[in-house]
This record gives sequence, C-alpha cells and structure tokens, in this order.
Amino acid sequence: MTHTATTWLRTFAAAVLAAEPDLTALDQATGDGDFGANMAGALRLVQSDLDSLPPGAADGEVIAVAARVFLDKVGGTSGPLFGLLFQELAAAAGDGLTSDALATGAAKGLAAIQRVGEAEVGDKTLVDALSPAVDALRGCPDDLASAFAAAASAAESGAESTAGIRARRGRASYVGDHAVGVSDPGAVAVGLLFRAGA
Amino acid sequence: MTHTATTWLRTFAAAVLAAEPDLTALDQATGDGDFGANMAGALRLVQSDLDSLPPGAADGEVIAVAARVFLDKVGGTSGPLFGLLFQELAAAAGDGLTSDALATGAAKGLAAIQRVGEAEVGDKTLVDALSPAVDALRGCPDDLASAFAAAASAAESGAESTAGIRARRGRASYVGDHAVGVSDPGAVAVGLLFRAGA
Amino acid sequence: MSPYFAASPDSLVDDGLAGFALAHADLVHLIPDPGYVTAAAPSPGRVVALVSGGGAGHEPLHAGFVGAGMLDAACPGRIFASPHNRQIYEASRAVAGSGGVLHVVKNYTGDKINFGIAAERLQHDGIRCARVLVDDDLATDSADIAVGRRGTGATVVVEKLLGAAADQGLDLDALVALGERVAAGSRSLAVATAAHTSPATGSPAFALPAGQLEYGVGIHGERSGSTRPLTDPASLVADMADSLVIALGLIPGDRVITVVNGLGGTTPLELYGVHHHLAAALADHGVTAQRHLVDSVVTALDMRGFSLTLTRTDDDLTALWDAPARTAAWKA
Amino acid sequence: MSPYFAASPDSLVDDGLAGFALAHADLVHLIPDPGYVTAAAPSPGRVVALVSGGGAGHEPLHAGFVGAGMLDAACPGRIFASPHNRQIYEASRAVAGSGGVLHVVKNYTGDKINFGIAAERLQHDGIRCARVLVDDDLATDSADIAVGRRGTGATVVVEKLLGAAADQGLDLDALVALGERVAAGSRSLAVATAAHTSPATGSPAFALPAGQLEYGVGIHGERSGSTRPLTDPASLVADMADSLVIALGLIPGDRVITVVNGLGGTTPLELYGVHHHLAAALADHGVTAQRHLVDSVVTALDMRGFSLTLTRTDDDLTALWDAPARTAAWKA
Ligand SMILES: Nc1ncnc2c1ncn2[C@@H]1O[C@H](COP(=O)(O)OP(=O)(O)O)[C@@H](O)[C@H]1O
Ligand SMILES: Nc1ncnc2c1ncn2[C@@H]1O[C@H](COP(=O)(O)OP(=O)(O)O)[C@@H](O)[C@H]1O
Ligand SMILES: [Mg+2]
Ligand SMILES: [Mg+2]
Ligand SMILES: [Mg+2]
Ligand SMILES: [Mg+2]
Repeated sequence: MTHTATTWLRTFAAAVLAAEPDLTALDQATGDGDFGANMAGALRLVQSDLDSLPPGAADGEVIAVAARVFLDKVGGTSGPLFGLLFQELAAAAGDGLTSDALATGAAKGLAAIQRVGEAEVGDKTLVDALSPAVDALRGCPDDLASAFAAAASAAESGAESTAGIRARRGRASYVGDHAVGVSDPGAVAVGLLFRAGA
Repeated sequence: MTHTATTWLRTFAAAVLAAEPDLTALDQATGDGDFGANMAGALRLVQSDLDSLPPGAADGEVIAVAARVFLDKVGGTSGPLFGLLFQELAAAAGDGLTSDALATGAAKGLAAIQRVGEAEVGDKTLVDALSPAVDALRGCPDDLASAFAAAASAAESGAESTAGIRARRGRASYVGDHAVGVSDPGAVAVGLLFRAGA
Repeated sequence: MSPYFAASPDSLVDDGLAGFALAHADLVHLIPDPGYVTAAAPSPGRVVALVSGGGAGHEPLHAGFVGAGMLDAACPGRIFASPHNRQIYEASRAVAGSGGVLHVVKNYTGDKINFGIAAERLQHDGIRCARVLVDDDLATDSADIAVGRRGTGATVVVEKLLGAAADQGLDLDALVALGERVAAGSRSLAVATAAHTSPATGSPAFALPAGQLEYGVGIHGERSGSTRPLTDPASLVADMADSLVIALGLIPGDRVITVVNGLGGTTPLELYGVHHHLAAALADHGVTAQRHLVDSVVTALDMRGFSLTLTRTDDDLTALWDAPARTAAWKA
Repeated sequence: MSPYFAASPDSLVDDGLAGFALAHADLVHLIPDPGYVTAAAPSPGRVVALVSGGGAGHEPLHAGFVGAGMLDAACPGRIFASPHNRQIYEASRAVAGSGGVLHVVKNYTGDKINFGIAAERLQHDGIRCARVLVDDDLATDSADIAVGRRGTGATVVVEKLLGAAADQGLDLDALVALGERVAAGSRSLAVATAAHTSPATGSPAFALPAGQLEYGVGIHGERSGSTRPLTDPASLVADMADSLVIALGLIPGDRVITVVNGLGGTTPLELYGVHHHLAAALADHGVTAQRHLVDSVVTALDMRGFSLTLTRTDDDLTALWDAPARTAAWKA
C-alpha cells in the first residue's frame, strides 16, 4: 500500500508548490507573508526524503517522513502544527492508510494542534478547515478516495468561511479589518492536503 | 539708488523661490538634487537680512548683504560661487549699480568663480551662462535695464545650451548620458539673476 | 528578481549568517546545520545560559547580541518564520550551564510552539529550561487579540539586562523573575510610512498612500489595524510617548530606559530626531530617561518606520544596563 | 509630506543633530550655530586636530566618527550640500592643536571650495592647515570626468587610520603623507537597486525598473553612467572585486582592509552576505583581507545599495586600524 500514501503526499507537494504564490499572497494580506515559502520549502524536503525511502515502505512510514521533516526541519507556526498532524496520521496509518485511519489520524492531529495552539473554530486558523474535515470523516464510507473527497470539501468550505472572519488567533489577529475578506492560508493548505488524496 | 539693488535682489529671490521645484528637478536629473533647496534657503536669508538693512543703504552695501549670506551661511558648490559673484558685484556697485558696474562686477565674479572652480565654457556649469552674460555686458549701452536684459538673454541661451552637453565638471559629470538633454540648474539660476534686473 | 542582494530568500539568510560568522569570528561560532550561533567567548560567571531566536529579517536581532554579557546562543529561522525546535534544542544543549537554559521568547504563536517543543526535549534530557516571554507591543494590547501582545523592541532590553544578571551567577528562577519584571515593565509602539519589500515577491508587502502612516505595526511587516495621516514627528512622538506612559502607569519621578529603534529603512538622522522629540515628550511627563539606545536593532527587513520602547528602571536595572557586553551589535 | 519622519529637509538635519548630541553627550558637543560637532573627550596625545565634514545624508559619517581615536570635529552641511566655510573655519579654530588642523575632505567641488576658503581663513589667523583628499570611487575614474574620482566609502578608513596616527603625536606633514598614502591605496565601487527618497520631493530620486542595477553610484543618490541587469550577488561582488583589485594593482600576497558599506536601505543580512562573497572573491585573487568592517557607515539617505572598499594595508596601517577609538559609530 506504499503507493497510496506516497501518491497522496507527492500530489500534496505538487499542489502546494503550484499554489505557493497564492499562499504567499494570502499570508501577506493576513499575516507576515512567509507561509508560502515555509510550506514550499518543507514539501521540497519531503519530496526528496520520499525519493530515498526504500520501496515497499508502509503508509505509516511514508507519512512519518513528512512528520519528521515538518517537526524537525520546519519552523514558523505552520511547520510544527502540520508536523503534529502528520505524526498522528502516520501513527494511525500503520501498515495501510484506510479511511478509518484517516479519520482517526486527522482527529488526533486536530486535538494535538488544539492542545498546542489553543485555537477554536472561528479563530481564523487552519482549525477552521481541519475541524469540519474531521467531522466529515467521522462515519464516512470505507472508501479512502471518497473519505478524502468528503474531507476536502468540508475543509475547503471551512477555509472559505475564514474569509468572513476577523481573526482572534494567528497573525491575522494583528491586522484587524485588513484580514476580513481574505481566507486563512493555513486553512487553504489543509484543503489542499485532503484534496490531494481525493 | 538703494531701490535698484534691493528691487533686483528681491525680484531674484522671488524668482528662485518660485522656481525651486524646477531647480530641484534639474539638479535631481543632473546631480544630487540639493540645488533648489540650497538656493531657496540662501535667498530666504537674503530677504530677511535685506529687511533689517537701514533705508538708504548704497547699492554696494545691499549687494554685500547677499555676498555675506552666500559666503558665510550657504554651503554646497553654489553657495560660495554665487557668494564670490555677489562679492565682486558689491565691490563694483559701490554707491550705485550702473551698467558699467554690472559689467565689471560680473566679469570679476566670473574670473573668481573660474579661479576657484576651474570650469571652462562647455563644462556644463553656471559658467556657461555667466560667461556669455559677461560678454554681452561688455560695451553695452549705459542703460542698466537694457544691460540686464542683454545679459539675461545671453545667460538664458547659455543655460539652454548646457542641455546638449555631456558634463565634464560639476556633479552632472558623474551621471554620464543621463544629464544630456537637461539644462544645468546653476546656469538656469544665473539666467534668473540677470532677468530679475531687466 | 527582488531588489534584495540575494539569490533567493533562503540564501539571504544563509549567506547573511555565513558572512556574519566570518566577520565576527572572534565573537561567534556558526553551526549551519541545524542553524544556530553560539558565543565564542561566553561570560565566565554564568550558571544559566541565555538562548533566544526568532524569524530572520530582524537583524541584528538576535545573533548580533550573542557574546559575553548578553546571549549564549541565538537561533535564526527563515525570514519572518520561527526557528524549528531542533535548532533551539541543539543550541540549548550546546550552551546549557549547570543551572540550565533560559529561553527569551518573543510572544508569537510559532515561537512559543517551537521553543516549547525544544523545552520539552531538553527537560526530557534532564536539562532545566525556563522561558521569559517578551510581550511589549502596545498596539496588540486588545481584547480582540487572544494571543496577547507581540514581542518587539523590548527584546533587546530584556536580553541585555538578563545577560548582565546571568553574568552575576543568578539561577534560573531568579532570572525568570527578573525577566518577567523587565518584560512587564516594558511597552513599545511602532509606526511605518512604507512597508518592507517582500523577499518572496520583490514588491512592497502592502501599499500605503503617500502622506499616510501605519500606526501600530509589528516587526513582521504586517500592517496595523490603523492608518492615519502622517503628522509632524514632534507631535507623533509625543502621542506615542503619551500612550506608552499611560500603559506603564508612569508618574513624575519614574525612571525609564528608552529605545528608539529603526525598522530597517529609516535613516540615523530620523532616529536621532525621534530621540530628540522623545526626550522632550518624557520631560513633559516628568519621567526621567535614564538610559537610552538609538539604533536599528529590531528591524523588519527594509521597512520605513521606527519603534519606541520604554522600560521602567531602577538603580539595579540601570546597573545591569551599564554592565559591559561584547557582541557584534551592542552599542549603547 | 515626504516619507521621512521630519517636518522639513532642514529639520531632518537639525533635529537629527540635536538628538545625536543628546544621545551621545558623553562623546560629543554640538555647536548648533554655525553647526559643528566636537569631541567631548578628545585624544590627549595629539598635536594636530582632525576635522572633516560634508553634506548630511551620509550618517553616521562624519559626526558618528567624532571622538577619541578618530575626528576632533565634524561639520555637517544640509542634505547632500557641503558645509559652508564658516562652519569649517570655526570648528577648526575650536579644536586646532599646537601643530595645526588637518582637513579630511571628500573630493567634491563644493567640499573642496568650502574647506579651501576655511583653510585660507585659518592660515590668515596663523593656524597651520593642510588637507587630505579622499578620492576612492572607481566609477568616476574616467577621462570624461575632469573633477576626478569622488570620495566615498574609504573616508571612514582614512579617518580611522589618521585618527590613530594623530594620537601618536604625528605632525601635520607626516599625517598628510600618511593620509595621501591611504587614499591612494583605496578604491571603492557602489551599486544600487533603488534610489533614495528625495527629501525635497518625497519621491525616489530616480526610477529604476525592477531587476535592474545601477552600477557605479555615488553617495549623493545620483544615478550612475551604467544600468545593467541585476545578477546574483556572488558574481556581482566578484565582478566588483575584480575591478578594485585591478585598479589597485593587487597581486597575490597583498593585504587589504575591506569595507562592505550599506547605502542606507540595505539590510544587515545582505551586507553580511556581500562580505561572505567578497571574502571568496579576494581569496580567488590570493589577496588577504586582513581587517574588515561590515556596516552602513557612509550612506546616501535610504538608498538600496552597497559599496565595497579595498584599502591596501601593511603591519603599520593594520596596527592603526586596531588602535582603540571611542565614537558613536565606530564598531570594527
Ligand atoms: N494558534 C493556532 N492554531 C492553529 N493554527 C494556527 C494558529 N496560529 C496560526 N495558525 C495557522 O498558521 C498559519 C500561518 O503559518 P505561518 O505563516 O507559518 O505562521 P506565522 O503566523 O508565525 O508566520 C495560519 O494561516 C493559520 O492557519
Ligand atoms: N567647477 C564649477 N564651476 C562653476 N560652477 C560649478 C562648478 N561645479 C558645479 N557648478 C555649479 O553648481 C551647481 C550645483 O550647485 P549645488 O547643487 O549647490 O552643488 P553640488 O553639485 O555640490 O550639489 C551646478 O548646477 C553648476 O552650475
Ligand atoms: Mg506567516
Ligand atoms: Mg547639487
Ligand atoms: Mg512568520
Ligand atoms: Mg550637493
């Protein structure tokens, strides 16, 4: 089942690299403009670490590659938070990434992110995308692709909903009304993550 | 005859203050952009020193006010050079500014400026305006207004001629072809000086 | 290509650090992987090491304040991005004293998280670790901002005073108490007339019409909540000083350390002019500016602006300010 | 209103000087009329006083280098305008030693004229006065430029080395000889990616398209004769270094002092990155960079650019470089 996780992460990496200018622009408008570069730099590292992974590695090992990169080599706010998410997804995936594993990993990842970052839904952070995705995954059919699709749709509308919000957490909280009308880049990236598996 | 020199200098001051943005723009394009502020600052000082001059002061004393301001309170390249010119004009004017005095003072001023600044005609400096003005004043009719007018026309066409030149002296020499097509601000100011008396 | 003299945003940081270490080889050592700087000749009397760090783009903060009398190590992240926890963890391990490590952390979510993970790892290794949070920015003192005030210009003051105290052999608890007192007694406000140039896009991070002032900016080039007409600097500085004096509850006779800090693209003439106006404004309040620093020390790349910091002081703190420090950028 | 934090271009200078004198009252005294700064604690061993000056807008030059070990007095003009002769004359009278006064003059027509008039007046008063002309700018080394090379970044090197030599009690002739040797052994080159903001208009002094480099700018914000595409900094710095090495006729084994100088709007990361590239380029030539300075010391308001200066050195000059100096801005 190596193929599943590898394809997912490579698709996610490609999506982030393609979206880097947009993510930069969103973080420029709502924060400090480093989110695009931070995620792109991380995913380039993930790509090259995946290259040197032995063929036949289990899904959990594959996702653990991303977890290690994000936790140990990527800073910013987004680096460790995505790292926590990947860490839980890797643990849940084990030998094979199933829709159940995705649901469990995402839920545990969300919990870890909230423990560390203390954001609630409505604070205009990636939690606004991840939390509805976790809800959508709960009790999802046993088909990984449709689980990803359901999570992606939920995350994307969660991300869209952040545009209307005046932020209370994250860097957008500093810029007041300037961030209203602009989506949170971290939430958008969470949408890309699930969409990459769909 | 106080009236003559005072009116002349006050008219010159007003002309420079009105032209300050243009002079700044010319020095911006050919040099370092400080000429307008330098001349305007100087002429504001001249105006206020003229205010406190006793009525009935001789033309030479009046012009000496300008000489003192420019020599002792104004820096840059233009400060001392205009100061030298006013110093010679003041000496020549004595009790009354005549066309002869203007011719003598301007010629001696030009000589002093060239001794100190070492510029020749064609170097794209105020010498390109002052030198033809001195020529025009030589053997001019004994009518101060028409002497001023002749000097002004000569200075103005001298100033215009500087636009075509690639500078060898002054700050315009540093910017190469960027200064071609732009008149030298010092030469333009010499035109204003004579025009103010015409 | 951006107007920065750098092949890429990453090499802006990497080449800058390499050149910094080369230029100040007598003061610092650079460990390029994972990326931190240590003092070549740390203070001998310390039992607790001081470590700080944060996104790059704020130079000379923090690496410029590594050396005897200030920091033992600094961890620079990428531009405006917190360092990752491994940088902090390894830097802290490298310099930890018998009494542990104190982290000086500017209050940003990313910095708190990454320093927090590093602290967990250090404690796991049996290394005592504590944190002083710097949160001086008055512009973000608002019920609408759940994350609290940002850490900005006061960071240098905290690093200087804690450094001098660490030199005296203070232990971790005493340093935490001192750091918290200094941080609590510090407030800053920053304004800008032009955004920094984004290294990612090569363009200004935001557009500000001529004659407008962004009041209450941070050090990451974010805009503030409030844009207002640019007034003459004397009254602008007086307004800012009023807010700081009120926020700190200063009364006549109180003493402060002042920092007039350039955000990057501001000229020394302007900063000294601001210092001149600030001195007048404080005198109006009867507050004594006992020590001062006028310099660009906590920058936001090439942003055109400045910040004012006031830190309450007393004889003890002033003595710590006056203690010697030997780092690349300490000049007061 | 311009983006400068100043009520007017004149108050940019006046308030800046007032604040500078206030911030560094232990180091300097300001005499506002006619406008000069003297060392509060001049070097005791001197018989000859060192005086420099020039247009404002180049801060910390020159006032930032007034103090023991460097200048005895500095005369700032208005923005980019030479000081007038009375400033120089009175400053020189105020500090003149038993062996006279040495003027350190950057090679500009206005500076030469104003310092020249002051020198005449001093000699008339019976005060010995001589001049060292700094003319290091390679970009203006051209048969088309009758006025000769501009004085730029090497000015700080000349001021430092002459200051240390004056401290040893050298007389006027010896200082002139030394100054001429240092100036002759110095060349600089400067580049910019963006013009300074004109304090007169509030707009950039010239427009440079993105991705373009002005190669060979001065310190008055003039553009250069040559605009070229901006390349990566390693090859840009290598090109610049090549030209300087050739101009000075340096051969393997020769030793230099290097200055990487920011023009105002350039970040410390960039300057240190340039220093890193310069070290590599000089190593390729077999030239030893024996001492260095990386700082914004000779600026052009907020211009985005940097200059490189190389000064030939030997044991004697290096010892002068290493001698102590106590001024507001000397950091090497
Ligand atoms: N407290 C938080 N909890 C969860 N996510 C957060 C929190 N704060 C910020 N984020 C997310 O981090 C993203 C920004 O990441 P990044 O640019 O790396 O951080 P920084 O704000 O430190 O520059 C935001 O778009 C937001 O989704
Ligand atoms: N050598 C010289 N002789 C005569 N006039 C000169 C000389 N050099 C410059 N000038 C004049 O000075 C003017 C510029 O004055 P100013 O802006 O005060 O000087 P700076 O070039 O030092 O900024 C030029 O327009 C030119 O007319
Ligand atoms: Mg960000
Ligand atoms: Mg000029
Ligand atoms: Mg950031
Ligand atoms: Mg000038």
